[in-house]
Amino acid sequence: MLNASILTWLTFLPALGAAVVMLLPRRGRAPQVFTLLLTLLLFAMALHLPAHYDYHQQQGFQDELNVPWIGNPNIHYHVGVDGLSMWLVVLVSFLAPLGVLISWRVIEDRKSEFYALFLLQQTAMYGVFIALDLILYYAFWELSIVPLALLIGMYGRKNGRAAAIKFFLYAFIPSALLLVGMLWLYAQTGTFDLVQLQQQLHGWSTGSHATGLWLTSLAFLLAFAVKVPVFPLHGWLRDGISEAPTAVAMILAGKLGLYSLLRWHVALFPTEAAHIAPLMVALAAIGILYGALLALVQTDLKRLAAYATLSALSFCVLGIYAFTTASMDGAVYQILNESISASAFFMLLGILYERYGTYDMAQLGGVAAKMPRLAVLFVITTLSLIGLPALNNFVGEFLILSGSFQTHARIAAVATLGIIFSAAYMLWMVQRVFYGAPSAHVTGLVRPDVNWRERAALWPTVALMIAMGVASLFWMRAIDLTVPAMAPKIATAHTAFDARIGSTR
Amino acid sequence: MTEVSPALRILPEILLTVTGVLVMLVESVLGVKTSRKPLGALAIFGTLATLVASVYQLQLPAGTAFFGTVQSDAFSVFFHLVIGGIVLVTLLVSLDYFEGHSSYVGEYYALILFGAVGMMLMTSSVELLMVFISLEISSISTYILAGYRKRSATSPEASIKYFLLGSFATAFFLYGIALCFGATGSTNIYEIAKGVAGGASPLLLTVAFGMMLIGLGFKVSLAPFHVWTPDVYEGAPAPVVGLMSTAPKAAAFAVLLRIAYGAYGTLAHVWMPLIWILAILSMTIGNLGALTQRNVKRMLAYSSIAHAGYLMVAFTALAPMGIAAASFYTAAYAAMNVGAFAILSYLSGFDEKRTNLSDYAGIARRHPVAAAAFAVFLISLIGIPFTAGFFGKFYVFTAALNSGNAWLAVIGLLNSGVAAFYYLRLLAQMYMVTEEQTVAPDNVHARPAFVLGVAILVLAVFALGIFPNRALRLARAGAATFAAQATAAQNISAAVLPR
Amino acid sequence: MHLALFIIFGLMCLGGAVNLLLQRHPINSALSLIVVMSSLAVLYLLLGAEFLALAQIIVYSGAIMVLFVFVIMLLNAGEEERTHGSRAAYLAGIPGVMALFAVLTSTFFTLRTSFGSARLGGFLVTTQDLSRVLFRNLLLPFEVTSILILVAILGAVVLAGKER
Amino acid sequence: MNVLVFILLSLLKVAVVTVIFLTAVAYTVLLERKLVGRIQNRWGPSRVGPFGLLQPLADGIKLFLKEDLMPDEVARPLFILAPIIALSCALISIGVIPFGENIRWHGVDMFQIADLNIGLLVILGVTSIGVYGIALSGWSSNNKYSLLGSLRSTAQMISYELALGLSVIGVVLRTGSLRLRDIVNVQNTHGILSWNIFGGLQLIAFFIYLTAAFAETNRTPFDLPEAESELTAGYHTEYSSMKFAMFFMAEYANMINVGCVATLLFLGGWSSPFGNLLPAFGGPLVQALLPVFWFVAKVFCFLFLYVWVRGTLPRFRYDQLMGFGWKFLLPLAIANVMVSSLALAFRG
Amino acid sequence: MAVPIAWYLILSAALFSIGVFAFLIKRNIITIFMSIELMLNAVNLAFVAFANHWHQVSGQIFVFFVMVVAAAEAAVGLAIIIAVYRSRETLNVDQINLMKL
Repeated sequence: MLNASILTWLTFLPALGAAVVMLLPRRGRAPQVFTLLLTLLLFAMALHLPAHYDYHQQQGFQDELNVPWIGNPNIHYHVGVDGLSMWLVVLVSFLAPLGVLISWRVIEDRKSEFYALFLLQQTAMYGVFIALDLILYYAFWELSIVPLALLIGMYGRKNGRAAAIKFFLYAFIPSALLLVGMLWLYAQTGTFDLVQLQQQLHGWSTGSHATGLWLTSLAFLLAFAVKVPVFPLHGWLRDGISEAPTAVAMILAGKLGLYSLLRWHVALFPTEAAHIAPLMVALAAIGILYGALLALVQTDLKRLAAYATLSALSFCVLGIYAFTTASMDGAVYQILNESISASAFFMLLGILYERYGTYDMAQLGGVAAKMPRLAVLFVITTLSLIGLPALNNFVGEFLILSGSFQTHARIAAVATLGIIFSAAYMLWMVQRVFYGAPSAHVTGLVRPDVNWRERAALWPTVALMIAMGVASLFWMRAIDLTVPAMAPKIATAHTAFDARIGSTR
Repeated sequence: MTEVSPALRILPEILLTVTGVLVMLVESVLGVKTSRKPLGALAIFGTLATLVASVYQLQLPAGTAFFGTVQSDAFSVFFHLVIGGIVLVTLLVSLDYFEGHSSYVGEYYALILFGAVGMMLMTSSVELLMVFISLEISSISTYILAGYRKRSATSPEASIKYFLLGSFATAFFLYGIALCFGATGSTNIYEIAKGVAGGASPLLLTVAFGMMLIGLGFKVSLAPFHVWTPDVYEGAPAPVVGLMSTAPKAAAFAVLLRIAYGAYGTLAHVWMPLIWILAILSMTIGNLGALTQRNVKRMLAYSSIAHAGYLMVAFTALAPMGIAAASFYTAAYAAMNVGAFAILSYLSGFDEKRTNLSDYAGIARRHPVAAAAFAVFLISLIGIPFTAGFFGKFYVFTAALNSGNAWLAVIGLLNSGVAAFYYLRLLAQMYMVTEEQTVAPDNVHARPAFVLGVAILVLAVFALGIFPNRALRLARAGAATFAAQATAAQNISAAVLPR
Repeated sequence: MHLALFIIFGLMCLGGAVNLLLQRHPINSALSLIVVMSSLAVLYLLLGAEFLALAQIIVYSGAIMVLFVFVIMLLNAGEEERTHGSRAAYLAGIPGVMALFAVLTSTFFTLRTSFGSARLGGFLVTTQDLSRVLFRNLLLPFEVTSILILVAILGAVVLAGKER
Repeated sequence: MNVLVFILLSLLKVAVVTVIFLTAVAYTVLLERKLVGRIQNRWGPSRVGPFGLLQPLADGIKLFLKEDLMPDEVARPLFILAPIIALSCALISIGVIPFGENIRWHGVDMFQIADLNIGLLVILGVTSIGVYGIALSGWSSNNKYSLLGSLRSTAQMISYELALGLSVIGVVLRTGSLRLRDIVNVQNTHGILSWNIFGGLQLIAFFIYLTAAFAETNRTPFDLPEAESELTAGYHTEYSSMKFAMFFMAEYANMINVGCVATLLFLGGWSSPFGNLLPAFGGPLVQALLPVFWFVAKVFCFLFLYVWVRGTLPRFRYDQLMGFGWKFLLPLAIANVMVSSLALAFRG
Repeated sequence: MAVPIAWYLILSAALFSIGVFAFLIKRNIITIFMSIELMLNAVNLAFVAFANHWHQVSGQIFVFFVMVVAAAEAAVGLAIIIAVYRSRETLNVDQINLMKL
């Protein structure tokens, strides 16, 4: 019984919590405490999913709930998780308390609203990951935009409003096309259900609906690619990330779009996805290099982080559209890794900013001497982001690159350059900020090192970086069961090689 | 067909009329200085009774009365409920609005009630003469209501513009009716349908439809007949704008549905392209116009043009689906737009001192609850899921796609993307900008009636967005009456006008 | 006879309408409109609508237009100023009106044979005929008209009245 | 041939009626002057002709020969048009009024110019057009007294027209026709008892009609438009000579019209007050002319009443006048319509 | 001699078009309003003509209702005009432009 309703509870508890937060007294720490407790509870509940995951079930979804919502058009409240979404749900639950901890003292103005919106976007995230009905999915997808935009706008730095509107429009307008595509699908098939759609669309790529299907798949792709973002569509990312408060920057990019690409593009339109794959792979490669190169020349830490994020996310895109078992597994794994490491990175940047009031590298320098603990955490995170073996990103990046080498060797080679660049700008950044002679700005201010609360937020991520780098198989089990099945048939030619790669891990 | 007392067919209208007359009678015995709130309460109770009566009408078998001039069916009941709901909320919201600012408050309630009678009759009449008369009742009362802030310079101006263009439109609509009459020899919708199906000159009928479309296009402010909308909405008192941007439009759309599908069903291929053009123009002009506005009321005016365009998209869909979608959309649009103007009226007061975008800077801090409600309505206007606006658009575009108008849906949804920008600008202004001390500190207090009205609207927005089933069923039942109309036309032929 | 009357009063109608357009003083326009309305009354007579003809005179010429003239006098509306109207009115208006006229006229012209013709006494509606339809088949619209008038009265009071 | 006779006879009829009517107008003026004189304990005109009977002629010549002044700043066409409208409207009404029994000679109705199905409406319609004469005269004179006078007058006429129109509805309901002959025919069975004023229970309606008619003709006690103490001569101010004469004639013609209509509607028209009590006597000529006598007698009574009222009642104040019209007369008229229709409905 | 109904209709179309045109180019509110009345009259003529064509009484009754409506509109419209004049002292539509169109 719990299995059937756990996802629903997980999804709607935060929304309920948001309402409670608004009603709590505004003075004091009540909103933080309440939100922290709630997110911890959610995390505990989310852990129920992997704990009871049935690894014997090869196909389909678990913890499913499927009840009619609206009679006509035929919309169901259909939720469930598989190996792909389960970890994402856990990931979201894991990051939420950290976000609360890191915002603990940063957000003082309009606190209740902040935590309410934070919880609301939590609902939207869960919803996106567990929805198996297109409309339900779309509802949460759209819903996720509003709280994020508000959070950026209300709690952003200087140009928060512009960044928020930019983000919203970038996300919203392609969504309109997505909706058209969905409605077209419904008009043709009479269902919004993922599973039924997959079955019905089978073989349509060559049938009379080929053109419509092709356009629909493009509409879907566009909406998701913007949200990732994929290379030419990343206009909102820099402002969004550099303006967003830390807790928001942690969840802004990546997960939703990448997950959607896999679930609703690759898995729903395998043939069309295979057709567009070369383009996507190329764009991913460009994104990797472009992000990395721009990151090299940034002086603002948040902007550097933004371009680094673009570069890292492009890796995931590359992995997905390379369409080999290894690359796709790697891409999914990399989503988790990237989220964790980038979150840690953003939290650290947030702490730095809190201490010194700037993201400008020129003003920072020699921080390590002042805050050794922070420096340690920072370096570990940096190494993780660079892809140091035994840390989490290495596994993902390696799988992606090795997988994509088989299908797109030249592009993969180019992408490898990206890793080198990333090592360059990250290390250079660490060198400029933490080492060398302390700048006047830093010496002028006496600030405490990371406190217990920040440590409580940071150490779990570091622990996970290591755990995921060392014991990747634990996570891979569920992913491996689900993700390769999503790949178009085109990839089967490489099964033999994949098997070999698979055996190495 | 079982015999139903004719009075039951127009029971809601009768109740509302009686209430209106009572309001006027009581007004005349109240002292000059006495508060007019009891009259408002009376009007509210009358409206409630009307709503109950409308619901009761659902139990009657669909049928006509008074020699085939009015018909009560699920379709009319749906629109009765929408209009009744709008009126109810408008009354609640404006209970304190005019108090102490106008010496004609009692007349205000009476006008709203009588106007509602006209609108309701529009939705239930199947005789174009009846439509015309009730259209005029609703129009004239809204012309007057638009000019209610007599001391301001803009309100009479709004009133005269509304009046002139409205009457202009009426003349077109009337010419359309005349041509219809000329083509078929009758002004009864079912008789016209018979004429359309066989015999009558399609040329004359098409011209007639064109003229009626122009007339109704003005009334519902479709582009290119929208020129009056921004000015009128800017000048008229905010609660009135909430009313007149929704209720008369809902009624006019109901009429248009009855004419298009009820009478002109078989000529759909002829009028469909006209509707396409109007839909695209309205959506585009409305949204682009709204983008450039600095005045919130004008912005919402352009947005209402755009929404009328979305609604027209539903017209292009096949009969039952399109009708249901259009009906649902009117309800959804009513909930959010009345709400937006209600909040506007609350924040800017009778003097309308807070109408520019910049006046809303940081409102969220000073009036957090009002701002939150406004945000809900705006988000619904954008079309974010779990709100009425989303499902409204969803059904409209589903209907359009089902009938193969994918390109129309694409244009529409892209438009709604553009639309998001200007709603968002206002949202951003409220939430993300720190307050500039441009507007003097105001001492607006939310009265219980106002809070109740807005609460009803917020609930409606969410109810239609999360559990739209019930409303949808009713809308679909209404649409089904059109399908059954072919048979009804035969039953009714005995009762129509003698030659 | 019929034809002659039609031509005379039809031309008076048109002349009055054009004069309304050309005159710059509102009162002259109003008088032209009265001419149009009265000529129309004669045309109604020709078409067998005798009651209507008189109603036209009483209601339109005798009541509505008096109201217009009254207001013109009350506000002492002077010569119309030749300000530049909105250019859109000219740009879109003139072709629009042309198109409207062309459409209507060509429609009527195309269908001219099917409409037949009217002769004096061919179709005469007596007051009894009228009332029989009005108070039976069209009873509801008739009753509802009372609400319309009520609204109009309210409106006149509200708008023209002074704030107390 | 027959048609030619018809046309000739009709034209002749029109000419005769017009001459008689205008003469009657002239002598109504004399009547008034005489009567008012008597009421005020003086003689009135008595020098021109025996008992002053040629006085109207002298007045007419004076007015015709006077210099016609036309002020510079008037709106010329309208200034000239206004009296023409006023007089012609006053003259048109007589065209539909029947003076006696329907007696035909060569197919021509001898005592009525045109017998229309909607005669009553024609009279109401013409009356309503008459307002323009006054409205335009005031406006075109370009004079504040004229304008105010005509504004007052117009408002007054519009206001009382409603009561006037409503007051005749009871009569029409009883008859079921708008043809004036039908209306009289209903009343000529039992003499005075079947007149509408008694038999048709239209006493109140008669009162309303009477009052409204006084106002419509701008007569005392409702002659505010020309209240000389405040507005000099009201809308007449700028008029002189022939044009003034036209207004003057129009006023008295209207008085006669109103009297005729009142007679037809309420006082049994040409029917004898004794009904069948009086045995028929005399030849066909007497038979034909006797009703005309009754008709003229009744109209004369009416005119007498007009003058009598003028001689005795003071003038209303303007707000009293409007209040009386809207707040008393109009509701009374509506009540009368309701009561009459209910009574008719119960009677069967 | 009979007159084709179509002539009446064409006359009505002409009157209507003149009304529309006057509505567009006239600059005095009252005159604009009068052109609307002209349009309504044109419609009435069409109704009467069609009533003659179909030998239908209802066509003529329509005209009554139009008259009533026109009267109601006139009452309200002129009241609005008076209200506007009170606040603006002008009847020129080009000067009644506090709000941009």
